[in-house]
Amino acid sequence: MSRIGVFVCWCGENIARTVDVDQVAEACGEMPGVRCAQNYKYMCADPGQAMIREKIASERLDAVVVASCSPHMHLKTFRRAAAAAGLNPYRLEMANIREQCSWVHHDKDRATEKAIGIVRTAVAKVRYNHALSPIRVPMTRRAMVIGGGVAGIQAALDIADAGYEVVLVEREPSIGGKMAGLSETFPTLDCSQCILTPRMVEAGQHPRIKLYTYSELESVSGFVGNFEATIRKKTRYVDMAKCTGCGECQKICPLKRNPSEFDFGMGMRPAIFMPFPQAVPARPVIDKKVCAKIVRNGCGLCEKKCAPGAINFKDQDELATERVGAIVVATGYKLYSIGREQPSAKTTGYGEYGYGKYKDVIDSLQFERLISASGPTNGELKRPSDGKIPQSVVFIACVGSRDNAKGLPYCSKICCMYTAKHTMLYKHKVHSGEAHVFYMDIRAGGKGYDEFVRRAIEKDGAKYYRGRVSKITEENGKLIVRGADTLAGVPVTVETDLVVLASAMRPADGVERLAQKLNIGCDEFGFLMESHPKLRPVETNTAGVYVCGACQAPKDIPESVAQASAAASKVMISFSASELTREPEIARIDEQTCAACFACERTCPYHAIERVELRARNGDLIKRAARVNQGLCMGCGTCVSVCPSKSADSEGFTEEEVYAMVEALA
Amino acid sequence: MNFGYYPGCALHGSSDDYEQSIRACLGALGIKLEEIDDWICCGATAAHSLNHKLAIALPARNLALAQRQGCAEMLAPCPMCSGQLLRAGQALASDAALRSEISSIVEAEVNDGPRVLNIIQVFERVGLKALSDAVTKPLKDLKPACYYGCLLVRPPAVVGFDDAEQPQSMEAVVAALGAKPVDWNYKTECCGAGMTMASPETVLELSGKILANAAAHGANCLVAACPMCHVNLDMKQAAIQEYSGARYDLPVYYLTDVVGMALGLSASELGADRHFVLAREA
Amino acid sequence: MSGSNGFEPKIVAFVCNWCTYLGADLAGTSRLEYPPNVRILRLPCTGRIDTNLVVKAVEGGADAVLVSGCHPGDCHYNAGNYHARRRWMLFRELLDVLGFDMRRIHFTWISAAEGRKFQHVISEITEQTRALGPWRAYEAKAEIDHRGGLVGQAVSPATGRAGPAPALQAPAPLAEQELRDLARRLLGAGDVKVVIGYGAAGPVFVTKAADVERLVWNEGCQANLTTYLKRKEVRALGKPAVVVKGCDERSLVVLEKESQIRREDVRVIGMACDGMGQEKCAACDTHEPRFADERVGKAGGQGGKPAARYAAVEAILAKTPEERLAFWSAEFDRCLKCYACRQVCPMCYCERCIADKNRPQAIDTSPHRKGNFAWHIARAMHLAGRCVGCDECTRACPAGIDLRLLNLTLARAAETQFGYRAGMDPAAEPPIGAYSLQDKEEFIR
Amino acid sequence: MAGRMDAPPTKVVRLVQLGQWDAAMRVESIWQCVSCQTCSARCPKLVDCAGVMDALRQLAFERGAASPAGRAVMVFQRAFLENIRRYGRLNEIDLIARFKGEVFLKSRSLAFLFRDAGLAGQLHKRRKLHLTGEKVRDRAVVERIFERAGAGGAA
Repeated sequence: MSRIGVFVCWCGENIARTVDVDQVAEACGEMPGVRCAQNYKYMCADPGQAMIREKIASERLDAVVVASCSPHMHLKTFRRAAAAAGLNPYRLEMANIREQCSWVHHDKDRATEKAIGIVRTAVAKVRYNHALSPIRVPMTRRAMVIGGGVAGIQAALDIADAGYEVVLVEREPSIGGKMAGLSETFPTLDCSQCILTPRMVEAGQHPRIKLYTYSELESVSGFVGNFEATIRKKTRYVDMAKCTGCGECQKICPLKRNPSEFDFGMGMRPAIFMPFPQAVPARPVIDKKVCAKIVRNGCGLCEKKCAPGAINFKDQDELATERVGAIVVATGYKLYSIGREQPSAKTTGYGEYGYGKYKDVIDSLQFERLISASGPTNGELKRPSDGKIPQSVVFIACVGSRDNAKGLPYCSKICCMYTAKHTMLYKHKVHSGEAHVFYMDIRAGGKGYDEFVRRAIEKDGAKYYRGRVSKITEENGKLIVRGADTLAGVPVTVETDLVVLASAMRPADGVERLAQKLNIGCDEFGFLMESHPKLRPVETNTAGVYVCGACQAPKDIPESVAQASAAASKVMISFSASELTREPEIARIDEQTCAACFACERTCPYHAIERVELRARNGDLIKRAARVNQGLCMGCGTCVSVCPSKSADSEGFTEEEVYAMVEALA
Repeated sequence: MNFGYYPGCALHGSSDDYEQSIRACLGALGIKLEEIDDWICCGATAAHSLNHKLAIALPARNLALAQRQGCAEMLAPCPMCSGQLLRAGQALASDAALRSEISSIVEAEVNDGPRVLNIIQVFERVGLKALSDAVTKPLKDLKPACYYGCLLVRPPAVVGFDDAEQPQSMEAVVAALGAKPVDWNYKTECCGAGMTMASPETVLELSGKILANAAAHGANCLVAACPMCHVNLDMKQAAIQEYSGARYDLPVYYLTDVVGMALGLSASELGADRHFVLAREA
Repeated sequence: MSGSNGFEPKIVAFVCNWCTYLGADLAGTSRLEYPPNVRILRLPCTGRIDTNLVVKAVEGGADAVLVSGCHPGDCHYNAGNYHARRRWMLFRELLDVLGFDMRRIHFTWISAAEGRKFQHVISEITEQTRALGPWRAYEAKAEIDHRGGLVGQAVSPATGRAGPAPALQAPAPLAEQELRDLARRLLGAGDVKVVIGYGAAGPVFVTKAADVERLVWNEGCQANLTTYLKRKEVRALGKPAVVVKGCDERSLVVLEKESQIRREDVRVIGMACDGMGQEKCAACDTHEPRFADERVGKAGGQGGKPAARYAAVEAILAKTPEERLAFWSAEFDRCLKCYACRQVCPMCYCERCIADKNRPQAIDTSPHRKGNFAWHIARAMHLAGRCVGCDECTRACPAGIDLRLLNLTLARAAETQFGYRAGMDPAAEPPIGAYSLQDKEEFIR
Repeated sequence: MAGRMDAPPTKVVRLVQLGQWDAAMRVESIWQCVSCQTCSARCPKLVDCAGVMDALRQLAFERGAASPAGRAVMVFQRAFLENIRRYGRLNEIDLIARFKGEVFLKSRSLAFLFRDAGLAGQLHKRRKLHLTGEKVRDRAVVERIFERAGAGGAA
């Protein structure tokens, strides 16, 4: 027989005004299993809690019901009190007779009757409550950051500065991401490289950051606190340890005219190359698609020239494993590829703009390189076709964004701002030049943002037309841009030298595959899904995996950095103890009765169900069954509902407890 | 190779030079055309702007007739007609109720009608390699501006043919003949088309721009695949020149004319001698 | 505030911890008054609220039941409410066919901010239920069944239906010989250790090539033999070959999906079949086996009329709810709880059935009306989106309960709501365990 | 085309969005639209502008709100359909005669009547002038199609 103590709270007058607390306590005393029933003015106050502690000891209570307010208010308080008296805290239940009784009824008799009923269900339940202890999951206090752009660098540095080791994985030969290639940044126009390069160097030299560049995540197993990541180090043909980064190989390489990925084809690089001079690590890589030695066993000049003997044509992909406790995804974005294959539409999209046909129609990242002081033209704005300085530039916003017909329905968020920046940078370089902007709406929410756009228009004299461009043609070396000025209600034709398309932002290539490996979701456009848009913006549905930067949604540098620090702090919170303590009110599965239909596995929102094989001591398979991964389960109990044999059950709300409550209503 | 054939009114009217050209050219390639028996007008823009049901019923009747005749693929050289046929076909395919209503209106069962092809698609069926092999007189000196106009590529959802903004399929055909198509800017601009009667100035202006751009890009002729475009660019060329004061004298060929010439047919066999602007030397 | 007859309805509300429970708390902190007739039971998530609980509440005398959780997109556990919504969609159709008073079963989404909505919902449900009077779900008079027969009248074991079985076309004798030859070859070559097939009187398990003459193929081959694959005794015999018709074969698809069999561990002998004169044969569209390793015979090709597939469900739905409840009361009153339906079902393979679980006892095991309803509801729900319609349960039922109609009800729900038919497409996603944002929720307030 | 228009397509669509049908029907642009479909093909919001123009023309004509130029367009279209109803196929001479005749009766413009007349000779020279026009055999069915589609007695 249970020894349950019931404590009825008056909550001053809040409960006692409408509920006859004496009567409730009296009725409770009669309930089966109840050892003692008391009432008091304020159960949550110190004397009230002391009363509970004292009764647990004196009456040797094995379960407690506190009839007072909502469990969302004070369940933790009372469970702490019970624990202090040596009672397992999960053997304490609350009956909500305030929010759901005394405050919403005025008929004292009926409210009292209802209160007794509420306590009865709680008493019925608590008899079956299991004594639980928090689940401890060992925590590997080491993080992996995927993506070495500004967000990834920020997250890695934050975590490393807090004293934890970080594995930073970057697909390209150098960290730095898109930001490393930008010219100047809005709204302050500070030089992108000047602010990013020191951070890159810091990350590269940090004693607690292990860099994997030119590497990709191959697979991940395990769960929060205990991930094991396999990383593929792609063939570089350069021994990172021996190489000194002197650059002689680049100078001697005869195959110098390969379009530079870093310059988005605006400049050229040799077959052995560092993507840009400030690359971290400052080590080159050989492009195996063009290198004459690799393609047809010719040349080999770099090998001969390299004094430390760092060139290794026998190099191969390597796999490395890293154990980490948390993963931050910061894989960033790419631009909507204008005029090429699109995700959905059958047409190639924006053929009317002649991108890819006219050399002087370029996208925004190409323009960044053209105007960047470290770019292929050393910051002198020369148009791609003939190297002339454009006396007029047309900027077109929303190319691919907000276009249900042949682009993407969402707003890419940053284009309005960088287009304004582009006009300014252009006007600062070519004082006599004309900057024209065609836009749909100007979206410049942010600190100093709208002021920035107004400055481009009012101070630097950029001409803004609200309207779409309908067609671009080329005549005698000029681009003829025909569009609409919907505010004036007239068609506009601009003869110009260069056109810059503000192409939409899309998640980087391969993000869907990565999401699959990490068991996280992405939306229909491939942006990674946060766990809750407001309250859990950097968490994902897989515990221990976090997102930040433009892989989650289009965003600018300040936002990406802020989100990266947020993700880093979430990681650091989870690293604050050597064990992860989790609420024990989660699911469990009786493997003896489990029929291994795995309905739970399909249903679980957290992928917390694993398939296990139960074997006899001699190794024979006895049966297969489902098992709950305690590191992943959040305790929703959805598995219980779909389990036909109810082999699955959820602690805190077990079948016995719940049925006892329902039966207590009768 | 056999195709059903829906000529449409224009090709049996003032643009019968186009029909002559098609029959001669495709005949030389060994393609047989089976004209849809007792076909009726597709309704063109008139039905479209005046009566929606009629705009579906008229083409549907022809689709049904073609189906009755057992043809799987049907050439409709006039883009206006093929657009109407395609539009009606799509409307019927997606709506069973409409299908049965229209079936009873047109007194013929309409199911999956034939696949409607434009003339370029017929050459694609022949194959560019086969076409190029059949050439006896390569058109080395021809620098055509391939002109698609509106309805060959628009609206993309209806015609589903080539890139609506930067089409290349006609260039591929003429290149297979040894000609050197010029890259120009007005290949999908409108010539004024339906305004021939109602607003002639519109035609003179729009068509004038097309001719000017073709000439500026070094074309020595235009190649079209639409009877209405041909009328505006060829028959009206004199009026355009008068209106704009510029001289172009650009012959305007049907695509089948240039293919036919490369196959060794003469201008008179193809009916190209009946155009208004004739090539300067034979 | 009590009604003229003094009746105060008892309302049971199952709510999720994170939205509706907090919504109720907010109603409290805002002092929004509502009738005290409701008892709120807190569960972590609507995903946890099993349909059995609703039945249990009704058994316990609830006059109305409310299930409420987070709005779509707001689930604390991301998707628990979507999974719940799917189950409710199926559950409602079942209760409707059973004749339960659907005016007493309510579903709502109430967020933590909707204290006022909680107040309105509870007030309305209380008023409405008060007007309806007490819910006497289990007190219906058992009446003449809808087939026109009398209660308890013996029904034809062949069809599960009163009256003579439809005329049969005898299967081709050639097929029988072909089947025996095939079995001989398989056993002889040692490809399989046992052939599970039809015998002159019930199933036979042929383990020796010499015994293949025991196999028959005639108009009596109604059973779905795949059910024997789960039996331990049969498993002990070694790798089996099983004789299936196109309809039986569907259960193999489901079993494989639920990882109960591995396809490569079973040799499937598919029999072309023109029908065995059962009711299901009239709407059959699987005369030819589709996935079998070996095929025998060729179907005559007279396809069933799929339109008629759910005619029986539509027929009972044409009755009033009271008539339906009376019908089912009569049906279930005959139930002996012999569990033959469970024993014969290829999909009932749990090692310990929920009916045999006694802590807690979700389903009352004694054969009275409440327990019988609970059992048949649970059985039907467990088969939702899984039952392939072999009708073995109906054939096996000694009391002639029209179990087929329950299964059909949920099969119809799965097909109309989710476009899913169990065992038809191995690649299709079963409706339970999945969800779609487009799932219909017009019944949820 | 938009350059010649009194109101660009955006304005027309805007008027329709606002439900200002009368204003939309009075816009001359709807009669200047050549149905080249470019606007429909390029609209980022999937608005079928050309279809909107079509619908407005029909509406304006039905309600008698068409401008003189608009009426000319519609008269032409109707003459066209009438032509089809009669012959099943286009009879160019008949069409031109009808159209010119009808417009002439209203406008009394001799210039209009004889414009393009010079072309006739040119066409004849190129065997492009067909004075007899084609007819389909089964003209009755065409008549019935028009009837059933609600376009009997010509549109």
